[in-house]
Amino acid sequence: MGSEIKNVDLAVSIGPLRLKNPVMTASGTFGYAKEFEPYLNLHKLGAVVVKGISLEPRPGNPPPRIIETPCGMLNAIGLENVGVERFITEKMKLLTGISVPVVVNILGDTVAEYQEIAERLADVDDIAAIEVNISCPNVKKGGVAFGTLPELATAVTNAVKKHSRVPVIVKLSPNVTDISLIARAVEDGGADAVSLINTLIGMAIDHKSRKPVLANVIGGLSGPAIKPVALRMVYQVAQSVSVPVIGIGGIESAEDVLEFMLAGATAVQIGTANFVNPRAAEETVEGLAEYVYENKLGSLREMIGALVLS
Amino acid sequence: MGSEIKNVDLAVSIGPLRLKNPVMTASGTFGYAKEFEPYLNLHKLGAVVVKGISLEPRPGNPPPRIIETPCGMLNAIGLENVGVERFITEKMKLLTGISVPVVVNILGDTVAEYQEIAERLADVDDIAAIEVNISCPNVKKGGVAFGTLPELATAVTNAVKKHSRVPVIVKLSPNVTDISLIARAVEDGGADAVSLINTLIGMAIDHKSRKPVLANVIGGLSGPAIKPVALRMVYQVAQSVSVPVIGIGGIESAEDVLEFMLAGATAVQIGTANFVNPRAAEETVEGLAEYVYENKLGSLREMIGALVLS
Amino acid sequence: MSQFQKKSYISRLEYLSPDIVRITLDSPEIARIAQPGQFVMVKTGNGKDPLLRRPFSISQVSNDRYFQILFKVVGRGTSLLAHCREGENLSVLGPLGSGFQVDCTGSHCLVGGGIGIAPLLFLAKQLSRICTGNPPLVVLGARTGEELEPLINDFKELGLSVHAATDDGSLGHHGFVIDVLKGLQLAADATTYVCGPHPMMLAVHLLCKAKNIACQVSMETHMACGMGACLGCIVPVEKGGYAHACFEGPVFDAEELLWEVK
Amino acid sequence: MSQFQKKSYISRLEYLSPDIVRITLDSPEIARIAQPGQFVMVKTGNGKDPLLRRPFSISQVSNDRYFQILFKVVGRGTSLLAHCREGENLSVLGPLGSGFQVDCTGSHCLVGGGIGIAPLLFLAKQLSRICTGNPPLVVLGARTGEELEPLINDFKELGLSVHAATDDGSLGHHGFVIDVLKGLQLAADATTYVCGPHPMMLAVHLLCKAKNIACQVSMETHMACGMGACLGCIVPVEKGGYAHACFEGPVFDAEELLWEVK
Ligand SMILES: Cc1cc2nc3c(=O)[nH]c(=O)nc-3n(C[C@H](O)[C@H](O)[C@H](O)COP(=O)(O)OP(=O)(O)OC[C@H]3O[C@@H](n4cnc5c(N)ncnc54)[C@H](O)[C@@H]3O)c2cc1C
Ligand SMILES: Cc1cc2nc3c(=O)[nH]c(=O)nc-3n(C[C@H](O)[C@H](O)[C@H](O)COP(=O)(O)OP(=O)(O)OC[C@H]3O[C@@H](n4cnc5c(N)ncnc54)[C@H](O)[C@@H]3O)c2cc1C
Ligand SMILES: Cc1cc2nc3c(=O)[nH]c(=O)nc-3n(C[C@H](O)[C@H](O)[C@H](O)COP(=O)(O)O)c2cc1C
Ligand SMILES: Cc1cc2nc3c(=O)[nH]c(=O)nc-3n(C[C@H](O)[C@H](O)[C@H](O)COP(=O)(O)O)c2cc1C
Ligand code: FES
Ligand code: FES
Repeated sequence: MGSEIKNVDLAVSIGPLRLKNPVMTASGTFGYAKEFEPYLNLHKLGAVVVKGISLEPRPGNPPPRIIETPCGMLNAIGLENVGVERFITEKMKLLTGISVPVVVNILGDTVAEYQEIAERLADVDDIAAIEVNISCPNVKKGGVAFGTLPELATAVTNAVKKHSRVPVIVKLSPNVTDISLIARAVEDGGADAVSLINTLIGMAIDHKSRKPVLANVIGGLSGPAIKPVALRMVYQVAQSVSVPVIGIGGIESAEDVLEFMLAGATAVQIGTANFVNPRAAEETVEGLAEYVYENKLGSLREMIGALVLS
Repeated sequence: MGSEIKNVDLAVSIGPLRLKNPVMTASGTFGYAKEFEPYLNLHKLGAVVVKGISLEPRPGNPPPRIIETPCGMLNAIGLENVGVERFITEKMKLLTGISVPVVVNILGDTVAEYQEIAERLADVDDIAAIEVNISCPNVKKGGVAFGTLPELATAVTNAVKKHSRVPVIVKLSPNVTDISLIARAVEDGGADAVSLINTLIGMAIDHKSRKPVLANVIGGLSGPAIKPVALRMVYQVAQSVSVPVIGIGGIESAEDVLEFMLAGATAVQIGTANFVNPRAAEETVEGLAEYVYENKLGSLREMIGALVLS
Repeated sequence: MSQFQKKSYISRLEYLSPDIVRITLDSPEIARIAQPGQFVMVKTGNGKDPLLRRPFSISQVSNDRYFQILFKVVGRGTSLLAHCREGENLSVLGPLGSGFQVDCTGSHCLVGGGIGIAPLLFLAKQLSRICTGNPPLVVLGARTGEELEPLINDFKELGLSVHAATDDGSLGHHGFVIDVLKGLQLAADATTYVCGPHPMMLAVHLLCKAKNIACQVSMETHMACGMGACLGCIVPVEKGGYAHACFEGPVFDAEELLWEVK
Repeated sequence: MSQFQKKSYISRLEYLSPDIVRITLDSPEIARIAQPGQFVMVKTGNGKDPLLRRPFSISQVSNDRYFQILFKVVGRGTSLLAHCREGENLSVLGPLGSGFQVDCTGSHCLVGGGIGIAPLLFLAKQLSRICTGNPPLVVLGARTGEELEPLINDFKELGLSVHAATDDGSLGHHGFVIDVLKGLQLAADATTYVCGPHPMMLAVHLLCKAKNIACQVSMETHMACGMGACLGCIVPVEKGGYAHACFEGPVFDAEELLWEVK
């Protein structure tokens, strides 16, 4: 990249959090970031979001946990994670000093659990923001209810927000009739931003064995297949709330990011694409820089919500 | 095909309606069936479902109406159709004598409109069943409300059922939090069967022009991309209602049909695949016959709901 | 109507320029019945992505056995197609649509822009074969000579003299096809057959309308099925509502279309 | 850890049988640091479908520059890969995972079934090169001789004598690898290295356990990323919970795994 391209303005703000560019990585698809050091410069990214953390460690679901589907994949990882204590003592240490904002994704079975995790994390330095997963479709107790009922969504947001020193992003489930309703509910609860979408609930069956492919029977659909649904929901939500919207779902390239920004996203997260191309996030940042340079934009922010309706 | 294969038992029953095999074609993807005569033997199919009919003719949406997406497509046809009168006088004539059960898909803006169409069709011979579209995501007035609110879904079903002499299939929208709830609501309304899924609401944006690709801004997502979601919903609904379930969504082959049947579908509809391979429906029937023959099944019906949970 | 869905053998694949490819398919069923202006739907890959077939005009038939498509690489489908190899099979649906309406009693003027020139070669051949009158006027344009030259050659081989125009002036007239057309003497009994970018077709239509000359245009729309099943391929028509390009077209009488809306 | 994501040049593509293919890739970065038992993640097509990379063991390296994968066509990904051509590039991620743990002080027994034989060739070469003791015992099986023969040849070229077994008796012992293994004298200091179908690995593990012999197995699981990001590739472990095959394996000490659950 020439130095002119390097100097283009890609910065965006998620509430009080300023990111040098809008490209984040999605929870559960980027490990604890360290895994990607052989492939890309972490500090080139806007932010990284780590695997969802619960109060207690979780072993996750039995295998098989993943299966490919047309232009997508189903996962039923079951929120395997080390729990908030080991996250703080072991994983945060690795994350400190990687010179990229770290967003911690959290999940719980009860409002009290969400709150407790938030409290524990409030003492920890170097956390840029908390992302609250109220939408995980994989674990029966993992939050389906929170993400589908406005009252519960407000309550969880409220509990986390009250006990956090950093911006709180609430991550919405697409498996609802009206996602704008939930978005407004979490905005009411004090969310500094919303991110969407989490995975669509899906299923795969092996007709030979006559069994569900996933041990968990159902799983979460991600990847390019869901991009049209994600784009529509981001567009709807961006028109319904005034907090920043973070677009997620099938994003693989700078062009995809531009589409989500036009639909109203301030930032984006790259998920499944990291598996296929571990350099995807960095290459996307480069592509955005080129776009801004070639189109002589003052700033990439000009694209946010700039959809032209004729 | 050898004659043994020809003689295998593929028959299924949708309430009082007996089909020689479970392979139907999906509304809006098979024209008025005549279009496919150069490519396949219509009488080999289980049934054909015609393009959705409204009370008055509808011109449909302006172009562009379709766009390809990863492993799928978005459409915003806008329910273009000739209206129930011309359907009866012109199109039904073409359909009479094609020796395959004809299912007429209907839609309306109000309960009264659905009822009126049902009344008009009640006088028409050679209609095997009516499929009620309560879920079209393309037209603002086209039924989104019916398919997402249990009370309305019950009401529409009721109105159509009361004025029909033939079985009534209600076609469900996937754009809801709990599709089982709606399925039970239409069962309460007297539906003889449910079919699902209609398209997922999606959107595409052209980053170059900065415009939505579809003139209608949003459209319905169909094709292999949505199959995992469809399969999951069929599985859920089959466990929630006692009427037969017709599976729809991304079906292209006999293997796909087997998966939907294992999940609990009694029959299926092939949609987008007809565009790619106009022989898809017939080839699927052949594939099912081979499966039954090779696996020495007494009847294909043995597959319905035969999912093995370990 | 006879239509076929055929695995067609690629007997030749030629790069006429870095991004213009000509594929010759061995497909007697299609070659025998195809008419100029008709098209085929081609599956560009084996997988589910790209999912849909792509429409291409039939640009030539020969020996009741072969037909050709001529296309420009513009996206994923055409790029996959350009990477096929001779000896492989393509899944082809066709011939589809209604083509150009030819009446030998009048004179003829073919106007093509860019890759829109493809169907006109088949038409030119047909006209030369069945109409005994004057050879058709041929006006072809493109952005550059590099792009235009390979598209023109076949017309020249037919013995037709071609009026060329390029945006950059590197071949023929420096400017648009419409400028060339304005300078030509069109007979009152002429029919103009046009295929190319939308603005070009509109300009030709307006010129013909002013001169009261018949004008047939071949419309490109997004097509999912090519055979009347999806209702995706509409063009607005003058009398209100829409016509379906895949079965009511792709060739339309320009007067029937509503040009203002796009 | 050093890992590379490389466009690797296909310098050779060979069909060892109608459905077994060997691809030789020109990739010094990977060839130089690869260890037996490690694998690569390969993108099998250019499009979004199939979406994910596919894992393949490194079956051989040569001249610090080339490495080979050896695979069986079982689905869409492998079928696409089998249709690549020499001179094309593949996108390859690797070398990944932790391979076989070799200790030259003991003796060695390689047990492979079907395409699971692939990583054992690399291991056999390594053992021949770095360990001066007795050559390893090699026991290889497959369903038929047609399948087994091409997989065995390279071992023979190394000068190793191979104990063969086939389900249909068309080559070597008529029956399972485990039967052959039971008839062999395994030294108390031996390590068994096993790769093949799950039931075979279990049988070998149980035999080794009974004889108190070390046993390393290479586990196949569904992998989305191959590099620790998705947590999809788990195998249940004896001490409770799961291990991740892509970074804690794919080679495990058989005793650490929970074999009952699958
Ligand atoms: C009846 C008909 C005949 C045609 N004949 C020819 C021909 O002879 N030679 C030729 O080169 N092309 C022809 N086309 C256009 C050709 O179908 C498109 O170029 C092709 O579908 C693009 O496929 P792709 O996957 O490469 O592009 P995509 O990746 O799908 O899209 C690339 C770009 O092309 C645009 N595009 C895609 N499909 C169409 C379409 N159907 N119409 C207009 N724009 C489109 C997209 O919006 C996008 O901007 C014809 C189209 C029609 C409808
Ligand atoms: C670490 C590792 C090393 C491997 N090394 C080799 C090797 O050297 N040679 C070789 O031929 N194969 C190897 N495999 C297996 C290989 O990855 C699969 O055969 C391949 O991914 C199948 O891809 P496909 O698209 O052709 O099949 P698909 O169309 O995806 O599936 C076809 C069938 O294969 C099964 N399958 C798909 N992926 C896997 C998987 N990862 N593990 C087990 N079953 C699977 C599916 O369930 C299905 O039944 C290895 C797997 C792993 C995890
Ligand atoms: C393997 C896998 C694990 C995931 N784990 C989490 C998680 O722990 N918490 C969460 O909020 N989302 C999780 N997600 C959802 C992603 O963060 C993202 O919302 C979704 O995959 C859609 O984006 P994509 O299409 O780019 O993958 C996971 C997704 C995948 C594929
Ligand atoms: C172009 C198009 C038009 C459609 N029109 C209708 C319609 O008129 N009525 C209806 O109930 N469903 C309609 N559908 C939805 C299909 O019947 C089907 O439910 C959906 O496409 C999912 O199946 P598929 O993935 O096999 O296409 C339409 C779908 C497409 C792609
Ligand atoms: S392309 Fe489907 S109806 Fe014309
Ligand atoms: S394959 Fe993704 S973590 Fe192992």
